[in-house]
Amino acid sequence: MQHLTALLPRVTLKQALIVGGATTPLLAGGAGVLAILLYLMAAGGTATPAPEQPIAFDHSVHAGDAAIPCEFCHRGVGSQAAATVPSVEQCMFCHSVVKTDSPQIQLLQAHWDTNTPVNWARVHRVPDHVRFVHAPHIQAGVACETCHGDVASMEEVKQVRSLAMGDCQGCHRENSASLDCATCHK
Amino acid sequence: MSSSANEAASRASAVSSMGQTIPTDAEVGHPEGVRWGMVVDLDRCTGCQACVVACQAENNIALNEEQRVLERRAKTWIRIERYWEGEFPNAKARFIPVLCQHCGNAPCETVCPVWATYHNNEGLNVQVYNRCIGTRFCANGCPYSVRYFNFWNPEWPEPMNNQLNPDVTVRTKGIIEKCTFCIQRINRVQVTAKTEGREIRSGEVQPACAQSCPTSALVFCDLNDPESAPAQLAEAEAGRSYTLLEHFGTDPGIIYLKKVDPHAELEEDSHAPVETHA
Amino acid sequence: MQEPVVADTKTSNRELLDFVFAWPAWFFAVGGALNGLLVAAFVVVILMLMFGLQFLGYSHPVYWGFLIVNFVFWIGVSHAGIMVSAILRLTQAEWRRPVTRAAEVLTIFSLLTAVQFPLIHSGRPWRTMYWTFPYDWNRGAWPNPRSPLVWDPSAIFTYLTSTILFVYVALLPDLALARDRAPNPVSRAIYGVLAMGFRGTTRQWRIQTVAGLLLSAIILPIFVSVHSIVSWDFAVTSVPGWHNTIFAPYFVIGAVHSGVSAVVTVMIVMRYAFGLKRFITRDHIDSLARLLIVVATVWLFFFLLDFFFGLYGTEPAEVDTWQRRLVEPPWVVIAITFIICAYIIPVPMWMFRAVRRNFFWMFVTTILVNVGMWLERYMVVVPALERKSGLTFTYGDYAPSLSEFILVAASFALVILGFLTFSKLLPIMPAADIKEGQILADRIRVGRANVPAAMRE
Amino acid sequence: MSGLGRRRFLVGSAALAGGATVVACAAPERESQVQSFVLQPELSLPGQELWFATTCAHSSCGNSVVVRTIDGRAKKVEGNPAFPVNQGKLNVRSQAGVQSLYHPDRLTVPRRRRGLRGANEFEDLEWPAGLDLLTEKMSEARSVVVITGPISGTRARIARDFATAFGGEHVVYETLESTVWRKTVQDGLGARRLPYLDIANAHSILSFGADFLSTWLSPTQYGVGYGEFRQGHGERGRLIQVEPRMSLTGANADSWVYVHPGQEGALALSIAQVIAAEGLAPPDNWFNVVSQVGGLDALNAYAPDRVSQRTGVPVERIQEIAREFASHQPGFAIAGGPALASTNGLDNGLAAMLLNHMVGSVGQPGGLLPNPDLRSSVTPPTEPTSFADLAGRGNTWLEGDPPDVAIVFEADPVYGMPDATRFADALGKIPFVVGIGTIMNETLGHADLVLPSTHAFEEWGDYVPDPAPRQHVVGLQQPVVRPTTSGRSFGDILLTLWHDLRPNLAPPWDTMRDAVRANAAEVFRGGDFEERWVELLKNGGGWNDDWAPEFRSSPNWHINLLAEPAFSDNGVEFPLHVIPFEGVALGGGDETANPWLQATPDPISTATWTTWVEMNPSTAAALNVSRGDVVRIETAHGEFEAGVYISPAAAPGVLGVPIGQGHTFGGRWREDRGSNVLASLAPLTVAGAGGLAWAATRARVRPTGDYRQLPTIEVLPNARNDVEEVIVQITNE
Repeated sequence: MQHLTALLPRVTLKQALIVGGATTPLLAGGAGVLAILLYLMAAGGTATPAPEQPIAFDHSVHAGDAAIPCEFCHRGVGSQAAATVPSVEQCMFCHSVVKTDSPQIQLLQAHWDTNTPVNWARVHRVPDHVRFVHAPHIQAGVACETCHGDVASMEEVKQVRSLAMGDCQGCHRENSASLDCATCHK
Repeated sequence: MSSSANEAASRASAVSSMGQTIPTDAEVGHPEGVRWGMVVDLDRCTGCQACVVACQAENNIALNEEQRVLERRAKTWIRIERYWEGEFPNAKARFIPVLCQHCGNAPCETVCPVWATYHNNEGLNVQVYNRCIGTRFCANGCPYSVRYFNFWNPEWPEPMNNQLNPDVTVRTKGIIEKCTFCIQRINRVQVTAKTEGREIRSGEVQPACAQSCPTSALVFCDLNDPESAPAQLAEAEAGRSYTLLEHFGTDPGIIYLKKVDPHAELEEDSHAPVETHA
Repeated sequence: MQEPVVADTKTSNRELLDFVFAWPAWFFAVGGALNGLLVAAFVVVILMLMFGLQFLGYSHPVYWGFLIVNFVFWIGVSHAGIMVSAILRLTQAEWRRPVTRAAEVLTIFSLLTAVQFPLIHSGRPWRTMYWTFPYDWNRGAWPNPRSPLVWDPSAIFTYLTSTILFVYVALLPDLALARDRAPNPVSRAIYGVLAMGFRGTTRQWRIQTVAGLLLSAIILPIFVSVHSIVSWDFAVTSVPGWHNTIFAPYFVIGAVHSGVSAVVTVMIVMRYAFGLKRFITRDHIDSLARLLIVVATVWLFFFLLDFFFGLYGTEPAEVDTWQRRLVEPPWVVIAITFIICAYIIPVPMWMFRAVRRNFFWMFVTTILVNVGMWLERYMVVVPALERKSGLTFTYGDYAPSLSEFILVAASFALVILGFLTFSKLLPIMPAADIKEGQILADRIRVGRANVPAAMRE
Repeated sequence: MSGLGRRRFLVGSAALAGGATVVACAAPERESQVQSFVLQPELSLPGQELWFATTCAHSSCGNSVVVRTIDGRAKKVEGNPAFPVNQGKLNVRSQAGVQSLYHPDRLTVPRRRRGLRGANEFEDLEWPAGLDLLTEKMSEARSVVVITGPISGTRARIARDFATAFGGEHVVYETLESTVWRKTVQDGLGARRLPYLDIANAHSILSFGADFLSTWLSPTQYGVGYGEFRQGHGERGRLIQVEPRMSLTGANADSWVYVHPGQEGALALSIAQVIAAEGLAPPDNWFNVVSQVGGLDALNAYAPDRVSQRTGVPVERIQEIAREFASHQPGFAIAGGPALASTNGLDNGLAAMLLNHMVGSVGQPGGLLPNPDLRSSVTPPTEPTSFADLAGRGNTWLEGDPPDVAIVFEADPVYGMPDATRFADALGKIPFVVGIGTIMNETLGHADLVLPSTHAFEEWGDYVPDPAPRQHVVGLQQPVVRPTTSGRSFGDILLTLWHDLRPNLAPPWDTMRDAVRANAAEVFRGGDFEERWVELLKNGGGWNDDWAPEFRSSPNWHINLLAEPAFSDNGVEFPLHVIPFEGVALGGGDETANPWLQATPDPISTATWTTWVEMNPSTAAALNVSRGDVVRIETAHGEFEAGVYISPAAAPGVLGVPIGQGHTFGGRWREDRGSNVLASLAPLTVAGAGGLAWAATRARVRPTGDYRQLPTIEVLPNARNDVEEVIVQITNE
């Protein structure tokens, strides 16, 4: 070490600048590559802003103010993989009488009248190579809020958890759920 | 062994010629657990290819177009190998379905640098597609050559993509794929059983190949479940059972039952050409 | 021992550094051609990234071929530098001086070339961080330590790092020399930075020498480990013809064989290309050739060991693989070519002093050795995969495609280009080392006695 | 039973609404969208699988299937575990049905011919325009011919009655027809329906060319029995296969016996002679039947030493077969494939039937068991029109008396009839040809109007499996997905026409669904039919379990003991025998458009995607060709090219050629691939039965000098099991 420090006083300012100039792009490039790699590793499930929906459905009104249980509309959640969105028909049970003059409800009415499905923008999704089944999670007593956040207070639903692999695993580990890759990966 | 349960549990090692030195996962990991396996009765197998197409359909296997067959890049997770014996008029064709053997001691698992293939605690040799980086080391290590590499992104011309099974990933280019014992079906049954608060029933899980096999030559089972019919069958037919390429010591999860040929002379010279008289 | 090169300081400075500052026309021609090859390979790699590995000749079940062969080959060649340089430095062989730098640079560039092959050969190179980056986050999925493919990067990158250090330490005085002689401020500044203020004080010389010797000692086990681990890529599997316990030393000695031969080839090329006739002499190639005779013979011994182990094992698949390698066409052609190229032609020729001291014949024989050694790797890797087990139904044949030839050719281009570029930017001959040799060789008269002007410490 | 057995199958109409909505709209961008359907049936949730029992195709194999659908799309076809024919199992072709459903080259809209017939120039039409055109032509027509594949049930009834109503007839075309075996059964057993083969309980099967494990009649049903036959409870059954070309069944036989083409009957009689002479079976069984064919004296002419030369089977071998067969009873003998496709095919079949009588296996467990006659209310499975009849009709048309309109549905006689019959020309004489189908084929290519039909998974129907599994069985077919094209079902098209043009003669049903329902109501009388109907659809059909009929009448022998097979040539100019065969995947060539089937390796040669010719090494050596060489096979009636596959199982002088390739119509995976052996066959018929004697053609082979790598799954030619490392381990216990 001494030998190396002995070299230092000989470095002039000019040399230091040159060294700096020569190495900075190198270091910056390396850091950039590293950053990209890190991003790629972590990517695939970061929290996203709320997407724009074809109909401005307000969860805070339904799940919050009206305190409708989640399962009332998302019927599949307790029994199968997808929580499922309700059919237009189900919306119309209430909205054929409730707030029919609202412009958003009229959008819904239009779908009902023309027999066209509503293409909701998907908020939560896991990649194609992941199998997520709602039913066992509900069975295990995991509350909807655990993963979806406090939807009852959201006007627009957005993803609040990263739902990346590590996120899932952390929860599985805490709850002694299976950590076998094949549990989730298909 | 005191109980037949234990016997069944260790059968896989018993049939392995190196069983003494290589413990099965049943012995080391989960003596009470599940070990999925299959009993293949070669005396029933007719080579009719029903399992091959069933597998293609269930697992979103890419179309094996002619060019791919010519390049030997066709993918068939289960394939019927046909071997000849003798010459006309005493030629005999022997069929054997070869699929991933889900070895208890799998050569492919140790060599994967990224754990894309590993052994799970149900005796399955699992391939995690998204983890795979495509070194193909596992395919080299596999003595059964049942691992297939994706040289292309598979394509299904519209509207053929409608038939794709949503429970199975469509594998992209650059990764290895292989028989999963229809793990999506196993998982589905497991989730169903869990939801209904019960154990999986014996014979409830059926991979596509075994389900379609007209002669029931392929029987899927839990090798550790002494109650399962195939396990009992393998027990009863112990004299006929063998595992493929035993000397590799891979402890396969697939037990083959020998083909019965009443005219076979099992002496040394049984395969000498017989005088023709045509 | 051999006579040291005798030249006065001015001459050696000029001759050793001339090429660094000169721009001969052939440099551009050769560089352009090599770059063309690299561009072709680049196109192939891009296509492979976009459309998968369909352009390669691989098929079921032969999933490794030319690219892995080439990987092993270049890892092998990379062993020469360290072998020659470190051992000779440690043993204070006087004739090493003009040889070391070229050998070390060859090591660096062949290593850099080699490590690219597993990457472009993998199906999804963009995911290889799972493999080479030991990271976890919270997934619980580290790289698999049981896999030799995980040992590989650690061994290779350790080797690469230490080699670069090794070269750099040896390069310091020369960088200082280049700094002092640089024709313009820019290059002077760059060399100045790289020289890290080396001024040639006694202290600096001492540090530099000790560091070089220490690194030589440290690097030897690494060098042995690298090719051992590469051999375990094969030896730990159950593929007949691969799983031989003799593989590690067999691969290492094979690597030395091909590497030292490559060094000789390179030296002869340098001699003419860079005008280093004064520094690379017949003595050098003579010495290396004598070394090669030993190495080649040991290598042959290990090859035969591998062969006999296979036969004595009497495992049918193993014997079949050997039969396929050595008897069945088309492999028999390759087998004969390889054994003739790698041993039967060169070694008896090297027995003759006239050959050993003839640049042309040494050039030819060492090229032949590497042709043979490339084929040897091909013979190790491919036939075994084509006939992997008793499931004869799945036997496959391997036919390399144009893409693979391009990639292999480009790997040679890359090494040569790297070598050229290095020699363009930095002195390829260790000027300081040579001068040291001259100083050590200088004699003065003390009284009647003619004694060395300087004593080794 | 599998897990599937406990799944609840659904009734198509109940759950289709959900699927309908999905299919009605373009598939959503799955990645970014989630669809809210307007109407959601109770049972259907997005992503949830629904199971519908239906039938696999228009084919006669008789399998009932369960189709897994998700979001209104068919995903997977599985065997219907409750159905008595296939018992949850399924063969290659039925499973590939889902791929035919989503075939990218399916016919989507009606098309009208623009160019010459067969020139493949069409223009698209709207349905009303197409129907108008058809109505116009039909209203002018004096006579109509309806040509269909082997259909049954209500669909067949409609076709038949429709043709009658329009002054015509219903012709059933089968590529390799079962007429000869049907005639054999009629004459030899006195049974009107094909017998049930009790394979599961048999101890020995002596099969003369019947490839029952692969393509013959009802392979899945037989496969289920075969599994039990081999390793079920009790004695392991022995299978002896006698044939000139090793079929898949032959490959699985314990004894595979080569016999010269057309000599199966002689061999059977020789076996009968040994049984009689050595007293291997009680004379009570056989004395009467043998008397009917001329008694023991007649049989003695077939003593092994006399027919050994003629059949190519050594004397000892014949005796061995006789002893093995007779000493492992119960057991039965059947004939099919090339044995029945010689000019003396009926005699060969009857000779085999004689063996059944001799060993007493007729009507006994483990032998041939009678199938119940159909209840009068059920339309019988349509028996195929024999080749001779069809060729005769073709001649009539050629000679200037064609019907005015031909309606062709799921039949491809232009492909399957030998060129020598000039059937395409005959069809060309018909002023207006309507083709109905899911995908183009040769016959549709010769049509003036092509109407897309719904796929089997998109339409209503019923069928009666033939041969039945010893029960009354009616399989029901219900739509499992909404039609993906504008196609309409064959039955609906006919009913629409009928009601438009002959309303007074028309049946009371407007649609196929009504017709099927009405038919079911007739068959399954009693109780609450609504409930019954739902039950029937869920089960995939109806059947009864307790039926024990007997063979009713005594056999009616017309066996010509001296019949020698005739061949297309004297064997000098054309020295080799061509034995066409149906592959396990491609069969007669109807399903060749399907890439799964194309890519399914032939079990024997492992070849895919092409036409090859199986050749003995010695034959190949004599021709100086080797594997992959392209040869031209010339017969007196045509020629075609095929790649050589050298097979150790092929007999010298016999060329095995798969049927199914050589199409010029039918989409990307079928067109211009391989060659059609059927086109070059001699138009010989089976005496007494009228079937095409497709194994009676001789040929010569000319190497072309070309080489084309055979697309086989095996990489090295002829991997062997008798090498050092045996893969398929054998035991003889």
